[in-house]
Amino acid sequence: MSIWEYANPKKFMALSAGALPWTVGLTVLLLATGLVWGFFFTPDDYRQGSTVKIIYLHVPAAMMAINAWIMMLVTSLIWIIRRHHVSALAAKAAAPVGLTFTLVALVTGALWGQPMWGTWWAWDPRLTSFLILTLFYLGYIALWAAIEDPDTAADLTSILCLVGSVFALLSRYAVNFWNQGLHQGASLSLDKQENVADVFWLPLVVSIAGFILLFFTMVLLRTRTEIRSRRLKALLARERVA
Amino acid sequence: MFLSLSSLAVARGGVTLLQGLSFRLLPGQALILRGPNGSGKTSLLRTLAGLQPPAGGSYHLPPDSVAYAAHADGLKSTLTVAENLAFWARIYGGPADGDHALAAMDLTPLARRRAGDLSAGQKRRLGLARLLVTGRPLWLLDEPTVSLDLASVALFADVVRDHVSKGGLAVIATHVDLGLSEAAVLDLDPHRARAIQSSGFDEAFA
Amino acid sequence: MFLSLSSLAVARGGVTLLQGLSFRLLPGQALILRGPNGSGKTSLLRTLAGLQPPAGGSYHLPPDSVAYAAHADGLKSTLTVAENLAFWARIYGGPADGDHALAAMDLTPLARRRAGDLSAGQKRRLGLARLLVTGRPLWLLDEPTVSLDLASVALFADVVRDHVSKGGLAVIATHVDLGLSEAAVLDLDPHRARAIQSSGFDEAFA
Amino acid sequence: MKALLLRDLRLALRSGGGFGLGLAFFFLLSVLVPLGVGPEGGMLGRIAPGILWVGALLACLLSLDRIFALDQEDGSLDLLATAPIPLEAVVAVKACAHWLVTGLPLTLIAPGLGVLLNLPPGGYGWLVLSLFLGTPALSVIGAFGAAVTVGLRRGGLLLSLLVLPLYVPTLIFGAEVVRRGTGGMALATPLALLAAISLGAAALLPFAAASAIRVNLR
Amino acid sequence: MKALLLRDLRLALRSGGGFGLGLAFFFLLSVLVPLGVGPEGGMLGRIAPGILWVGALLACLLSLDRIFALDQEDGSLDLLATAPIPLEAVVAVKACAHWLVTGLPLTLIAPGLGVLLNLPPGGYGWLVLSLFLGTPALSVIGAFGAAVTVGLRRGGLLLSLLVLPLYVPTLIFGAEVVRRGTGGMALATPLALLAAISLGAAALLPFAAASAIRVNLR
Amino acid sequence: MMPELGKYAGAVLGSYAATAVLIAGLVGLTLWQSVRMKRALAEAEARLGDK
Ligand code: HEM
Ligand SMILES: Nc1ncnc2c1ncn2[C@@H]1O[C@H](COP(=O)(O)OP(=O)(O)OP(=O)(O)O)[C@@H](O)[C@H]1O
Ligand SMILES: Nc1ncnc2c1ncn2[C@@H]1O[C@H](COP(=O)(O)OP(=O)(O)OP(=O)(O)O)[C@@H](O)[C@H]1O
Ligand SMILES: [Mg+2]
Ligand SMILES: [Mg+2]
Repeated sequence: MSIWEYANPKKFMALSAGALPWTVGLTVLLLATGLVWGFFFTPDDYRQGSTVKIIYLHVPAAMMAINAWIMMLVTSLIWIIRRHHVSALAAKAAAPVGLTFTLVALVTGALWGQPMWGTWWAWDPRLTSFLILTLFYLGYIALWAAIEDPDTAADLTSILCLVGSVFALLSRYAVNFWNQGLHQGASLSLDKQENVADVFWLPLVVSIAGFILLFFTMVLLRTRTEIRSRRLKALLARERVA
Repeated sequence: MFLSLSSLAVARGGVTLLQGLSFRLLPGQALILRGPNGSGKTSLLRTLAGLQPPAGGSYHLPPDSVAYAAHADGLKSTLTVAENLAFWARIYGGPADGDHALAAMDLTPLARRRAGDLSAGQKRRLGLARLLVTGRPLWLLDEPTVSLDLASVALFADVVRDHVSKGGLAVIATHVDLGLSEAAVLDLDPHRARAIQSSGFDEAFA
Repeated sequence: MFLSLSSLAVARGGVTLLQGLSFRLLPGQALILRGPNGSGKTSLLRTLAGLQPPAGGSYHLPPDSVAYAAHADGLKSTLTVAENLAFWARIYGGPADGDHALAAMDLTPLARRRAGDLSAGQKRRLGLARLLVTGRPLWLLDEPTVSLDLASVALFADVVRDHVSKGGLAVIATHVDLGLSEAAVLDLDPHRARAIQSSGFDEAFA
Repeated sequence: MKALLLRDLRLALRSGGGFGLGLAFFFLLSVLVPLGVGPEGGMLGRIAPGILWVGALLACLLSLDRIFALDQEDGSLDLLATAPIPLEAVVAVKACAHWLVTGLPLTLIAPGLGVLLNLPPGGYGWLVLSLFLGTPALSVIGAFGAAVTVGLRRGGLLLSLLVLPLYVPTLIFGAEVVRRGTGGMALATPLALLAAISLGAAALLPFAAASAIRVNLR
Repeated sequence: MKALLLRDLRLALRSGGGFGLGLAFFFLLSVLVPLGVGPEGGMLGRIAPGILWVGALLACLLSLDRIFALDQEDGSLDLLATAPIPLEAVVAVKACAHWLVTGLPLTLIAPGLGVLLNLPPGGYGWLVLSLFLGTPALSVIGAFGAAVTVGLRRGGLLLSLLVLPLYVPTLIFGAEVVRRGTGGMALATPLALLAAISLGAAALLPFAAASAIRVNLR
Repeated sequence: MMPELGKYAGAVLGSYAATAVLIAGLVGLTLWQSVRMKRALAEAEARLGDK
């Protein structure tokens, strides 16, 4: 059985219906463990104080914000090449999830920035590129919303996703370049190189796993909704003419 | 050089409108499409022009053989009549003067008027004059005589007759009688899709 | 309530097109304007609608009595059929439902469709349905049946006949036969301005 | 009248052209300016009042040509002119709809953009107040400009050329209010003048605009 | 092909919408920013490169929707798609026409506006060079955005929303060239990158744009 | 057994609260859309007598 069989909406619905309870359970378990552990049972950092607890939200969200876009890129490519409807719908389903994670990263980052840097917002390259990523997500979602015919929408958003990915990479590079020669750059960059101590590391890994599963679950659920809406559209069109 | 449809189906907005269209049009023949408003004439012509994919079946025509005249005339209101025509002539690789086309549609006195300052019927005549500069054998005409007065309708019928008699083909969607008695008539009513299939996805779902 | 023209002259783009138009239209009467493309039918109707001043002579009609249907339908393609109609109904102070108008022009099944997704003939029907919600006695119609199929033309002729029989007035510019046998016909040809006078400035200059 | 207002609002929401364009533009300008100017917070903060006001003004300007041009192209304007509402009211209603879909949302999101531009803390209240008082003038003046240019060949260009000089006083007083507010200086005069411009424009310009439309339709 | 280019240029000149609007906008922005920001010369000079680049970018953006939307509305795009030139060439030619009527004149008047904004003397050459290398990318990327949104309901808004993020790298490198040039720093890298973006976009995006148009016409 | 957050309590609690709101929003929206779509589809299928 080839992997493409899941591209059949019916197979996908059946399989995802079976998988959902497990992913939901696992998501709740991992998220709860990671966050409770991180929030209640880790010490304060000697430099950052209690704000280090924000890391359990901020880092997983930032990671998933980028990974969601990569997943959309892959599924868009699959749609363009093999024209599997489920693939296009999965890309559509992932976008709001990715946007939410981007916003979480931005908000937690901003809240973190206030005590650490004394400002809500700074034009740090990393922050800036996240702001730009937000714009990409918004554009992608808006394009889906603006087009009535689902196949047209899938085609156009896929093209946008491809072109957008190239430019997102370029922007990331450009933003780094832009702020390099300026005095703030160094003071803003985080001590990423320093090893994070194990006390922080383990719960962080658990909550990263939790965020990954949360993403997975959300995409599954939303894809199912999208498939249903596709089917409903087809039925209504049939009814209109009959 | 011929146009042939084999059980072609046509859809618009995700709904199949026409199905089971089969016919063959040879050089020197004209076909008139008849059907009430909303029956899918425009959609059929757009399919044949290659602007939308068929919902089923297939059609054959030689590449680069179609000149399409849609509901909209594609005129630029800030360009003059002659400029509008010269543009399309060049796009189709023909001579840029288009004088014969202007003369054929009785537009010569208006050649230097801005297209935006024409009356409705004059605009339409200009849109039709474009066909003559394309040099294409197959004309797809969507209600060509809209807004034309009787004299202009006759003029245009002559132009079509002339084109066809020189080995051209024409498919014409219209509600009025053009006086093209030699043209075959295809009534779309029997081909209107009753049981609707939407394309692709729906079947895969089941 | 009547419409009267006394030696009215009509100009467009600074050129007098028609002159010496005199007639009187009473409630219950319809008038059909005939004339080739570019003869000035649209310009005359725009003058009567108050959109442009007469180039000479004068006309009389009661204030706020005109509903004008131009070449363009004034539809918003992002609004639905019902919304488009409801808007005009409210502007003219009528009831917002417009169901009877939709029914009269056979648009009820399309009421929730976006106007942009209609076929050419359906759009035109919607443009005409607007007349019914204005409640105005005098209809000025500029080629109302463009793109309509035969059934719709008959439907519309009925609507006009009904309006006129209820004491309404209608002035209709058209190239096709509407089947309104009771309507008077005014041929514009004898009124076309031969010696072209430009209006206003020119005379003052001489 | 209410019908016209509702229609214009609905059209703006549906087609996005007016509503979103202005907002998106305002937002994007606030992101782009730092990208172009460079990230130094101190400098950004000092130019923030000016940039925000210029952004608001441009966002208004962008959607002006839609006030009448769209209606003119599809024939609605002819029909509106023969309808039983005075053209003055049409202008006023359309200017009002324009403000509701651009000026008002602009005013509401301005503080968020102030954060991006490092607007000093004291400035936020004044920013909102000055935009609230000043943007109605932008819409009304813009509607006048749109009326004068509707149906003209070079409408788009002419519109900006005509309108921008008329916007200058509003811009200067508006930015001045925020700048003084940020610096804690007296600002009663520019504030009063801003309000006066809005009121005066709303009272008088619809008449001028309506007669301009009548001429243009001829 | 040449015919299409000439037609687009002629249309732009006649209707003013594209040609003048962009230029006028660029000019007005450079006049308004000093009015809004306040007259302090030192600061103006420092933000000048960024403002000029942002202005150029917005001026481009403003005229984008005309690239295809006008042709779509009056039916020309359907006819062009059935004409014997490949749609890719249509896109490329239209992007080129757009550049000729916005990017190029923009580049030429930019030094004049630099004076208004107190751009330091060393920057003028770099300003012109960077705009000359960068604006083609703006036109091509914009044509892609216009192709994706042609005929859509929220065309106008969507277009800016889609295109502006794509403009970010061009803006950053462009403004950086001028900033470094003004300061006498090394600027080979951003300059090369700017040129690379323009070349790459011109080579690849017409294909993406043409397929988007085909999808949209369906 | 609330941990001692010190002077950063606002930032930390704010972060957790904001994240909770955003994610709850996403989950809520997803569930709401899912339920609505399920119902609409069931209705349509019932009405159209479709297998
Ligand atoms: C709005 C603001 C912010 C955004 C958008 C943001 C974004 C990001 C991104 C993209 C990552 C990389 C995740 C990965 O790839 O692993 C990250 C990691 C991180 N951020 Fe932020 N950040 C923001 C503010 C802050 C602030 C203010 C701090 C603390 C002072 C901070 C501390 C960290 C840390 C410690 C990491 C983890 C580094 C690691 O992977 O070990 N961030 N952030
Ligand atoms: N985007 C769309 N979504 C749904 N239905 C549509 C869409 N566009 C058109 N239609 C419908 O498709 C049908 C066919 O339209 P088409 O324009 O092909 O008809 P037509 O035969 O050319 O009619 P006319 O004589 O009025 O021009 C119409 O009923 C129309 O309402
Ligand atoms: N702005 C203008 N400048 C010069 N001439 C114009 C202008 N607008 C229209 N005309 C001319 O005025 C004449 C009358 O136009 P009008 O639209 O009134 O004609 P019509 O009788 O309605 O024709 P049709 O049957 O084609 O609709 C036409 O010959 C037209 O070319
Ligand atoms: Mg049709
Ligand atoms: Mg006419």
